[in-house]
Amino acid sequence: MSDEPRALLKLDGFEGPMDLLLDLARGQRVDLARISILDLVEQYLAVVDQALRVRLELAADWLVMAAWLAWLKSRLLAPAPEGAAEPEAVEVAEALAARLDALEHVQRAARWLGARPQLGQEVFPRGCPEDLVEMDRSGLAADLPQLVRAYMAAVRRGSSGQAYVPPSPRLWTVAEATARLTRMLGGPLGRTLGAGWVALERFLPHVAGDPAQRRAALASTLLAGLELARSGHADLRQDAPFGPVLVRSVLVQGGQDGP
Amino acid sequence: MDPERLVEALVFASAEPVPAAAVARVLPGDVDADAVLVAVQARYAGRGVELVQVADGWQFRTAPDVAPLLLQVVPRPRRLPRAAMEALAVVAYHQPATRTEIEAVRGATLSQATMDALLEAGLIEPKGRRETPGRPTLWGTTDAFLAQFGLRSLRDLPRRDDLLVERQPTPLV
Amino acid sequence: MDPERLVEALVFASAEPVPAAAVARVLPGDVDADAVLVAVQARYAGRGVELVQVADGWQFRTAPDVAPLLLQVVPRPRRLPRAAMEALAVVAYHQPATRTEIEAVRGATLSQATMDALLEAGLIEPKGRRETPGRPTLWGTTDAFLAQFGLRSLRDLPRRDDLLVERQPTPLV
Repeated sequence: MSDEPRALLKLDGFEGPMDLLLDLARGQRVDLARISILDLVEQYLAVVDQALRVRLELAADWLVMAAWLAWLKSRLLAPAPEGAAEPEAVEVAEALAARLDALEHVQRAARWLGARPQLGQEVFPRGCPEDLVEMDRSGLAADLPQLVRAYMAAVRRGSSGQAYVPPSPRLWTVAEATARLTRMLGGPLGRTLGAGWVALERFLPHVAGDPAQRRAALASTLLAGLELARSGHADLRQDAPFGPVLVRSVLVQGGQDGP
Repeated sequence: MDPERLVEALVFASAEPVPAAAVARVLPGDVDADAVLVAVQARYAGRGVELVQVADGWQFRTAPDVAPLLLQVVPRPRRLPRAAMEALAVVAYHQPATRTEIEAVRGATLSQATMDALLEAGLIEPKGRRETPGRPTLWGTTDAFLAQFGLRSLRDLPRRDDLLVERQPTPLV
Repeated sequence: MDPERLVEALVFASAEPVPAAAVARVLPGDVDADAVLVAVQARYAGRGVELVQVADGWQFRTAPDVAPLLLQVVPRPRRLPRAAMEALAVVAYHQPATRTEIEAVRGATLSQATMDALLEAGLIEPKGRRETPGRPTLWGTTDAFLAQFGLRSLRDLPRRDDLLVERQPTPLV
C-alpha cells in the first residue's frame, strides 16, 4: 500500500503511457534491446491498477495502452495457433521495443540539445547590431510602358465626358458686398438698429474656413461701406486706429421708414 | 573570471551603451571598472572593432576607417506617384504645354507637389512662356527624361494614334 | 587594409550569422575568406566574445562561461519545456514530419501551447504538405534552430548510435 502515492505521483510526471513504459524499461537496468516485454507489461499494469484504485478517472490513452498490453501479455503467455490471422505476439513485442527505442533516442536527443549552450540562454549575440547598408533612393523606377499607360489613363479620364473646369476660388466681390450692405441697412436689421452705429463686421457674409476668402470678404465689405459713404447713403466711423469700423445708415435717418 | 572577458561580453551583448557604473555592478567589489574598460579599449585599439565611450556609456563600434569599406549601397529607386507619371506623359506628348493645358488633358488639377516632384527629378523644365494674358510658363521634357525612358529623341515615343484607338460606341445588345 | 580587420568588423556588426560568401565579397579576390575567418577565430579564442561557425555562417557570441554573470544584466527568455524540446528533437531527426508523426514517436499528443512555443521561437517551419489524404503539413527545423543550438548544419546533430551508446549496458545477472 505504501507504493500507491508514489505510483500516482509518478503518473502525473509522465508525458503519456509510452513515457511511463520507457521509464519502467530503464528501471530494468538492461539494454533496451534486451528488456523483458513481459516484465514491462506486468509493471505497467500494476502502476495503472494502483492509479485506478486511488482515483477513478484516468485519461483514456492510459487505459487503451493497458488493455493492449493485457492482450499482448496473454498472447505472449499462450501464443496463437499456427496460421492464425493475428500478428505474432513476438513481432508485436519487438515493435513495442522498437518504439521504446525510438522514444529513448528522442529523449536523449532532447537532452543533448538542452545541454548545448543556447543562444539567448547561455550565449548572446551582438546586442546592438550596426547597419552597414545604405539605401540609395536617388534612382527612379519608371519605364516607357508605364509612361504610355499613364498617358492613356490621363487622356481617357480627360475625355470621359465631364468637362474640366479649373476651380476658381469663390471670392466676395465689391458689387456683392455693396448689394448686401444696402439690402441689410434698409432691411429689418437696419430698421431695428435705427440710427445706431453697428460694427461693419456684422455685415460680412458667411464664409467657410478659407482665410483668403475671409480676407476678401472683409476688404470688399469695407470698400462697399466707403462707396455707400461717398454716395451719401451711409456714415462710417473709426474711433481709434485698427479699432472696429462702425457704419450707420443714412437712408433710415432720411425718413425712408419702410413701406 | 578574467574581468576583461566579462566586460567584453557585457558590452557586446547589451542593446544599449553600458555605463561604467553598470560594469562595476557586475565586477567583484575590488575591481576598478574604469581601469578594466580602458584595458579592453586598449586591446581593441587598431582592430576592426573599437570600444568607444559615448554619451551614456561604453559601446563597441566599427572602426571609422573600416566602416566606409563595408558600407553597402543598395539602390532603391523611387516610383513616381500616379499623378506625376500622368502629368509627365501629358507633357511628353503635348509639349510645350502650360499647366492649365496639362490639367485640361488629364481632367484633373495638378498639385504643386506633383510639379515639384517632376522638376526635382529633372524630368521637365520651363520652355519659355505662352504670349497670352498671364503669360503662363510652358513646360517640356528634358534630356534626363529621354535617358530615363531609354529614348533617343521625342520621336521615339510611341505614336499617339497607335496608343489611342478611337473609342467605339458600345453596341446595344 | 588588413583583411582580418575587415572581416572582424563585418561579422561583429551583425547580430545574425554572416555567410562566408558575404565575407568573401568584402575581401580582395585573392584573399581566402575561410583562412581569414579562422585567423580571427583564433584571435578571439578564450576571450569574452568568440567567433563561432553556425547555420552556414559566422557569428560573434559571448563565451558560455560568462553567462552566469551576464544574466544579472541581460534578460533571458524562458527555456523551452521538456515536451517542446522532445518535439523539437523529433522534428530535427525525422524531418520533414507531420504532427501525427511527431505524436507517434513521442507516444503523446502535441499540445497547441507546444506548437506555438516552437513556432514563436522560429525553431520550426512548414515545409509543404504530405500528399496523403488530408494533406497534413510537414514540419522542419529552421536556420534559427541551428543558430539557437550552435550547429553548423543538421549533420552536426549526433548520430543515433552515438546518443545511445553513452549508456553502459548492464550485464544481465
